[in-house]
Amino acid sequence: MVNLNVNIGNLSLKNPVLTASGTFGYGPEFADFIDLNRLGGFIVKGTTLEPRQGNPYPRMVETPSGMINAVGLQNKGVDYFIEHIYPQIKDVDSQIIVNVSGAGVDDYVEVCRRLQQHTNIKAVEVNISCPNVKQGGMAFGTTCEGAASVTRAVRKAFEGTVLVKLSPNVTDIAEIARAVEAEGADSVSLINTVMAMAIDVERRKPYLSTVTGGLSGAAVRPIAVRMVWQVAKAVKIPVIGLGGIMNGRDALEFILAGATAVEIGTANFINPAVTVEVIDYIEDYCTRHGVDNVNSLIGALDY
Amino acid sequence: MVNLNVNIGNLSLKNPVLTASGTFGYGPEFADFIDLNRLGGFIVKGTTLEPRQGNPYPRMVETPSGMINAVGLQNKGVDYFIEHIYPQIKDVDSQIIVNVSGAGVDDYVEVCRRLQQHTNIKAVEVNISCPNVKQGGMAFGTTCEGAASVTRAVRKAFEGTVLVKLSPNVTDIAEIARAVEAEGADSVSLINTVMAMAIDVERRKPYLSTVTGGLSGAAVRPIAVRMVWQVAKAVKIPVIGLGGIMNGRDALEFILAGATAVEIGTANFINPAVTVEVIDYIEDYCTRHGVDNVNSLIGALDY
Amino acid sequence: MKRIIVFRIVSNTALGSNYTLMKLTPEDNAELPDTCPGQFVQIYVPDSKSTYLRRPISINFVDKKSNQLWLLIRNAGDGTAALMRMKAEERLNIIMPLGNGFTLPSDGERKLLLVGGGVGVAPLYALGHKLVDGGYRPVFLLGARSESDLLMLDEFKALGDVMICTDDGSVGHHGVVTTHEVMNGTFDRIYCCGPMPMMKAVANMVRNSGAECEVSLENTMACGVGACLCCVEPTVKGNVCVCTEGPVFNINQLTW
Amino acid sequence: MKRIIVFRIVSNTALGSNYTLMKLTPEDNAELPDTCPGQFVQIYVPDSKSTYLRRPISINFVDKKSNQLWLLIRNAGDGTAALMRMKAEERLNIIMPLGNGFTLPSDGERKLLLVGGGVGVAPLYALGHKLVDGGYRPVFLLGARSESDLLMLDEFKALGDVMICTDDGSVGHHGVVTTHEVMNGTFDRIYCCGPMPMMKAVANMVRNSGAECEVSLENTMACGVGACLCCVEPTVKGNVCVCTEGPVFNINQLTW
Repeated sequence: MVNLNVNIGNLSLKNPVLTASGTFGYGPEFADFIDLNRLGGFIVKGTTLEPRQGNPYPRMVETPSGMINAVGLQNKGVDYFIEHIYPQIKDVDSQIIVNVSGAGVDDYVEVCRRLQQHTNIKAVEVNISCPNVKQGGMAFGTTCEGAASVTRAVRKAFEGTVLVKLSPNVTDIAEIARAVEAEGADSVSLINTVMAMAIDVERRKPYLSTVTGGLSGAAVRPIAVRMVWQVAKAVKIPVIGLGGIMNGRDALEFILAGATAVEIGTANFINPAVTVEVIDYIEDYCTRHGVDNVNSLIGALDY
Repeated sequence: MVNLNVNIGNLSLKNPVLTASGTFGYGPEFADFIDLNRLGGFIVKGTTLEPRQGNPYPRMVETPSGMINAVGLQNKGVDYFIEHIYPQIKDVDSQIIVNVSGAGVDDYVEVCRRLQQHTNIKAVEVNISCPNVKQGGMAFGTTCEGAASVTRAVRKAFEGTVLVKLSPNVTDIAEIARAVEAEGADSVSLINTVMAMAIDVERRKPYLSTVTGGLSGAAVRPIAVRMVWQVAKAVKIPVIGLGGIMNGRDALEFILAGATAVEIGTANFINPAVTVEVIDYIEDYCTRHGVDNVNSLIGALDY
Repeated sequence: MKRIIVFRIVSNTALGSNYTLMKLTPEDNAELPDTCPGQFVQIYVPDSKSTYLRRPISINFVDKKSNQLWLLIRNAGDGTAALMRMKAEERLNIIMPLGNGFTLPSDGERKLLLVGGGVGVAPLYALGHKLVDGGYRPVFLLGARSESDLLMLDEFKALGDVMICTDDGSVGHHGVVTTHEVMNGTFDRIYCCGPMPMMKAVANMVRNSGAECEVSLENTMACGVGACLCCVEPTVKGNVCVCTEGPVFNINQLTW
Repeated sequence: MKRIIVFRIVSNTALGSNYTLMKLTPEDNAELPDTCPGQFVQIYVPDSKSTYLRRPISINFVDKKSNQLWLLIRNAGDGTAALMRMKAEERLNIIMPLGNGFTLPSDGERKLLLVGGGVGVAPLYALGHKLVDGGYRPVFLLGARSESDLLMLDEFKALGDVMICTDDGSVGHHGVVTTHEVMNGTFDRIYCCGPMPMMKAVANMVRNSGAECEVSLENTMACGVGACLCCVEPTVKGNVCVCTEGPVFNINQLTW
C-alpha cells in the first residue's frame, strides 16, 4: 500500500494530483468521465469579484504539441460561484481550491474574504500570472514587488492555505517565488501559460482576437520542469508543478524535479479521464520502484 | 519576378533566409543537400577565442515538437575557423555571418577583431544568449546592462554589420532589444533557445549531463513569434526572427510579425533541404498574394 | 451521459477526393448511447504529428440496427486528413455525445426546410431521418461549391424533396442557397448547417418570416465539454460555449 | 554523397513481437547509392505524434540485385514502434548513407570475429556478406536476452560459423558474450555492435589481445550529418561526432 498523501501547508491532499484552473470547469463538467472523489483536489476556474465576459472569439489556436488561449477570465463572479456552484461541489470528498484573480489588490482581497465564509474552501490559488487580461494578472506576477503586494494582502485576508500561481514570463522565477514565500504564501504553483502568438499567414491576421495569448500543453513542459526545479531549490514552501503534463510519466518529472503536487491542465481537454490515470500511474510507479511514500520522490532527482 | 532582397544594416541579403548558428555546421555539411549559393546567408556555428570541448554527453533530448540541447559551444576556436574553414566557404555566393561567443567582453572583442581581417566576413552575430555555458552567454543577455556592455565593445571593434542574438529567458525582451539598439547594434536576432529540462523518470536522472539545456524546435515557435512581434514594435533596427521555423508558412509568420529576415535552425536536422524550400515558398507566396517585394510583408500583420 | 468510447472503423469510404463517410461501431460491441441529430463527437486523431487536440465532428447518422455511428469527414487540415486515411479495423477514441441537437417541430409545424452547405449537410441526414420517422416530409436545400462537393444525395432523396445549388452551376441552381426559389416559400421551421456566411445569409433572410430557424455553429474548440471556454459565441445571454449551449442555436439567441 | 531519398516499403516483416525486418526500394527506382557495412540512415517517421527528430537506423543489408535497402527495427519507443506498424507500399523519407563503415581486414588478417548483441546484429549481416564476398570465413558470436531476440539466425548461418549466447539460457550458451568460450580464441580483427555494456566488456577483454577491434556506437543524435554536435563521444582527439567520425570506432580511439 503506497502512501500518496501530501500536504500543502495545512491542506492535506489524498494524492498529489490536482486539476489546473480553467481546464476543468468547476468539476461537474467531468463527472461523466471520472469519480471526482478520487482527485487530490480540484482548482476551480479563475474567479473574480464581478462577472466577466472574457475576450472576444476567437480565443484559441492549436500549435505544435500545444495551444494558445486568450479566454480572459470569463466567469460569473464570486457571488454566483458561492451561490450556484459551491453547493454542487462542496461535498465532493476532495479539496476545493478556488483560483482568484483581480484587477487590483483590493479585488483579490474581497474575493478571498467572501470565499472564506465557506468551510469547504480551505485554499485559494492567487493568480498573478494570467497573460490575457489588461489589468492585474501577469502585471503583478512579473515583478517581486507586485507579487509580494498581492500575496501580503491575501495572506492577511484569508486564513486558509494560500497558493500563489507564478508566471513563467520572467527572467528569474526563483526570485519571484522567494518574494512570495517571504510574504507568507503557503505554496507556489507554476507555471501559468507562456505568452505566445500565432498568425494565419494567408489572411495575415493573428489567430486570436487579442493578438497574443498563453501557450500551454506538452510543448511547454520542458520549460515548466526547469522552472519547478529552479524554484524548488530556492524556497522552503511546497511547490506545485504544472505545464504540459499529459500522463503519469510527465507528472513524475515534476515530482522528481521538486514538486509536492501537480496540476493537470490542457490534458483534460484531450483525455477527460487523464487525472485518475495519472493517480493510478503514480501509485503503480511507486510500487514498481519500491517506494512506499510518494513524499520520498519529491525532488529525488539523481544528478 | 519577386524581389526577395532584404537589408540588415549594410548587409544585403539576396533573400531573407539564413541558417541559425549551431544548426548548419559551417555550411559544407549541407552541400550534398542544397546549393549553398541559394541562401540569403549562413550563420556559422558559435565561435570562441579558444577551442572548446563543449559539455559532456548526453547533450540532447527530444521533447514534444522540440529538442533540448546542451552542446555548450563546442568549437575549434576562431583561429582554426579562419585558417581551415573560412577558405572553404569564403567564395560561396551568399553572406557569411559568424556567431561569436565569449566568457567575457574581451573575448568577444578579440574574436571580432580577428574575423574583421577577412573581407568576406561582413557580419557577426553576437551571442549573448547561450544557456549552456557557465560563463558569459546568457548571463550577458538577461540584463540591459550586460547586453549593452557586450554590444558597445563589439560595435567599437567590428566595422561590419553587428547582429545581437537575444535570449528569450527574460521578462521584457523589448527592453533588452532597445538597450542593444542604443549601443549601435545593426540588428537583433531572436530567439535563442528557451532554458528547459527533461527527466528520465525510470532512472530518476536528467537526460542531459548539464541538467538544464536550451529548448528549440516547433514547440517554441509561438513564443518566438510573440517576442519578434514585441521587439519589432520596440526598435527601429531590423529584426531577424527565429525559433521553430519548420517550413515556409512558419517563416512568413515571423516576417508578418515584423522580421526582416529569418533563421532556420532545428528544422535543418529534420529536413536538410528545408532552407531552399522556405525560399521557394516565400517567393511563391508573394506571387500568389500579388506582392512584388518581400519587404512589403515585413510587419504587415493586419490586427 | 457523455462517454469515452473506443470504436472500430467498419468502413471509411471516399466520397470524391475531399470527403469520406466513416462508419464505426464500439470495439466492445456495447450499445451506442442515445444521441440527437445535431450533436457532435470529439475524435482523438492518433497518427497526425500536427494534431494535438481532438477534432469535433458532427454526427451524420446513428444506425441503431447495426449499432453504427456515421461521420462525414471533410479534408480541412492535417487532423481530418489523417482521419480520412484511416482504414477499416483501425481504432478511434471518441467522446460522445456532445452538445445539444436540433429542436424537433412543435405541434402544428409541418413545413420544414433543411438547408445544408458543403459538409454541413452531415447532421441534416440524421435530422431528416428523425423527421421522416416522425411523419414529416422535409424539404432539403443543399448547396456546395461544385457537383463533387454534394454529398449523400441519394440518401437525402430517399428522405424528401431535394433542391440543389452549386456555386459553379455544375449541377442544380447556379448560385448560393439564398438565391434558390425555394427560399421564397413559407416554412414553419428552418434548420441550417454550413459555412458561416451561408448561415448568416439564411438567418438574415428568414429572420422576420415567422419561421423558427436554427443554425449549427462550428466555432474552434478545445475540450468540447464546457471547460476551456474557447468556443464561445456572443448571444443575448452573453458569451456562451458552443460545445455545451450549442452547437445548435435558434437565431434569436445570436447577435448576428 | 548523402541523399534524401523517398523509399517505397516493399515489405515489413515481424521477427517476433519486438522487431521487424523492413525492405525498401527507392520510389523512383533510381539505383541505391553505394554504402559500406556499418553505415546508417536517418528516417523521417511520418505518423508518430511524439517523434520530432529522424530516427537513425543501421543499414542491415543492401541487396544490389533487387535494389533494396534492408533495415532491422527494434521497438525502442514511439518512433520505432510507428515504423514497425508501417505497411508495404507506404513511403518513407530517408537520408543515406551516413557515417563511416567498418574497416575491412588488412592483408594477412584472416581470423575475424563478429560479435553482435540484440538488434546490434543488424550491420554485421551486411559486413558478413562483404567479408564472405572477399573470401573470408567470419565467425559470428550473437548474443541476446532470449531465444526470441536472436535475429536472422538462418541468414547468419549461411555466412559462417555462428555461436549463440542468451542471457536466460533459452538457447545456446547461457550467459553474456564475453563468457562464451570463443572469446578465448585468437582473432586478427573483431567487429562488435550491441548494447554499450556489451561493447565495453568486449573491448576491455580484447584490448591487449593484439586483435584490432571496432565497435559501432549509437549515441543519441539529432541531425546525423555533423551539424548539431549532440552525439559526441570522447576520443583521444577530444569530443567527436559519432554521426560523422563514427558510428564505427576502433577501440584505441575511445577513452573507455
